[in-house]
Amino acid sequence: MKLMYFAWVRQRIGAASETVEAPAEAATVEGLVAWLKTRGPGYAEAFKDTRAIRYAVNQEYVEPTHPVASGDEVAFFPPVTGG
Amino acid sequence: MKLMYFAWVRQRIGAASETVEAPAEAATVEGLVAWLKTRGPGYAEAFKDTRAIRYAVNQEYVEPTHPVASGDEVAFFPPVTGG
Amino acid sequence: MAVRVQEEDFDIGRELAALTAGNHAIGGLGVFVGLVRDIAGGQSVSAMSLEHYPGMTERQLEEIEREAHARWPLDASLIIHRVGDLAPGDNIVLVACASAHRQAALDATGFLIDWLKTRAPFWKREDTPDGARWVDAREADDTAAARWG
Amino acid sequence: MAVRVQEEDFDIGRELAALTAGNHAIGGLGVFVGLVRDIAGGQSVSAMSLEHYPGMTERQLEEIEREAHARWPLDASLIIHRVGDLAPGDNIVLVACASAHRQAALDATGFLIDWLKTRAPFWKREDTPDGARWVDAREADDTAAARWG
Repeated sequence: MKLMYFAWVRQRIGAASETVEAPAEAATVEGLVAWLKTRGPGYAEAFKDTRAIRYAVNQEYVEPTHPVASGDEVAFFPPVTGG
Repeated sequence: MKLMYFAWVRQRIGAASETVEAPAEAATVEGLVAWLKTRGPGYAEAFKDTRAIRYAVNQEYVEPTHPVASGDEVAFFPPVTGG
Repeated sequence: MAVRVQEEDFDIGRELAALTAGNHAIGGLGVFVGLVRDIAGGQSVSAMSLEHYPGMTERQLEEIEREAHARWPLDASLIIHRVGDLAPGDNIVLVACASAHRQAALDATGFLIDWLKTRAPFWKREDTPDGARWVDAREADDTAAARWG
Repeated sequence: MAVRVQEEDFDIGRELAALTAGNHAIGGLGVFVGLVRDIAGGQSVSAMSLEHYPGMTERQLEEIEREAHARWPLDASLIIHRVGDLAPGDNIVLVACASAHRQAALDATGFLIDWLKTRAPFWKREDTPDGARWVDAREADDTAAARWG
């Protein structure tokens, strides 16, 4: 599974992307977040307020309850501010 | 008094502008129109439906009841269609 | 604030660059360009001619522009309207408003073109296969202008 | 319909000319240009950097553009958004919609920029005297997007 981080999520985690093998219990976006928070203080800091995070699976916006599978591209980022 | 005609009002009257000495009873825009209609068939044709005519005195829109005086510039034209 | 009535075409890129140049408080620029269509009211149009009322036109455009500045916090605005003989595809009018915020810029642009269409003394005559005809004012334009109160 | 994400600046005049060229059914062109302001949230901004999500950005912009074409009768549309390092006064985004009628062109332009601001994955970082900061999303942008239903 490919994970991508943008803006301050990227900065707090200290990586733009990574390829992980998530455990079986991380079967949804929110399950994935719960697992990521255990991986280090940068992750914990990035995900401490998930109301400020938006999620995309395979480049489409999804809710936290959306399922994730091993071939997916899952992205985490703050609300967008372009334009 | 200077009179100005635009678009099909101008074409029906056959003049873009003229300087007239209006009679005393033509003391308002509508009085002026009533007098102009007596001046020939082109005028009668131009002013036969006054709902289709707009008026300006000294380059500001006015109602038909607006007074006119000898030094005024009075314009007659259809509803505008620019833009 | 600037208003121009002219026979010549205008260079949109150059006009917009000049409008925002040097003012870094501007965050948004709203623009409307009106062009000559080759069909109107179901009939093909081969040419158009625009008549206006010199003097009153500029006064009305300036008044409309002042009203826009009174209603929205604008940094700059521009109205250019062509007169004379035009062909399908030609530019007719350029309206542009610059503001710190996009909503003000876009709303003021819509307001300017709606008011211009019902108040500025221009008249269009179109050449069609049935001959030349004066364009009728559209009720929809009055409705569009009226929504600004 | 066209969407571009690029580091280079865009030439507004050239882009708009290309958008309407040869289509004489177009009567109105609505345009919005977003620019980098030198002040934001009361603080001076000396530079800005725009990050995005390559791939998803283009998908979202294309989806937003398709939605605009489904809602309004548009002849042409264009979205260009810059990324990378920008300075105050620089162009950020160009949105343009061409239609037979002005209201469709202007409404679709407002719709595109409102939806882009809440859905397209771009993030702004501003350099201020207190250091660099990520720009916070504005509730006003959600409200603006929501009015389109």
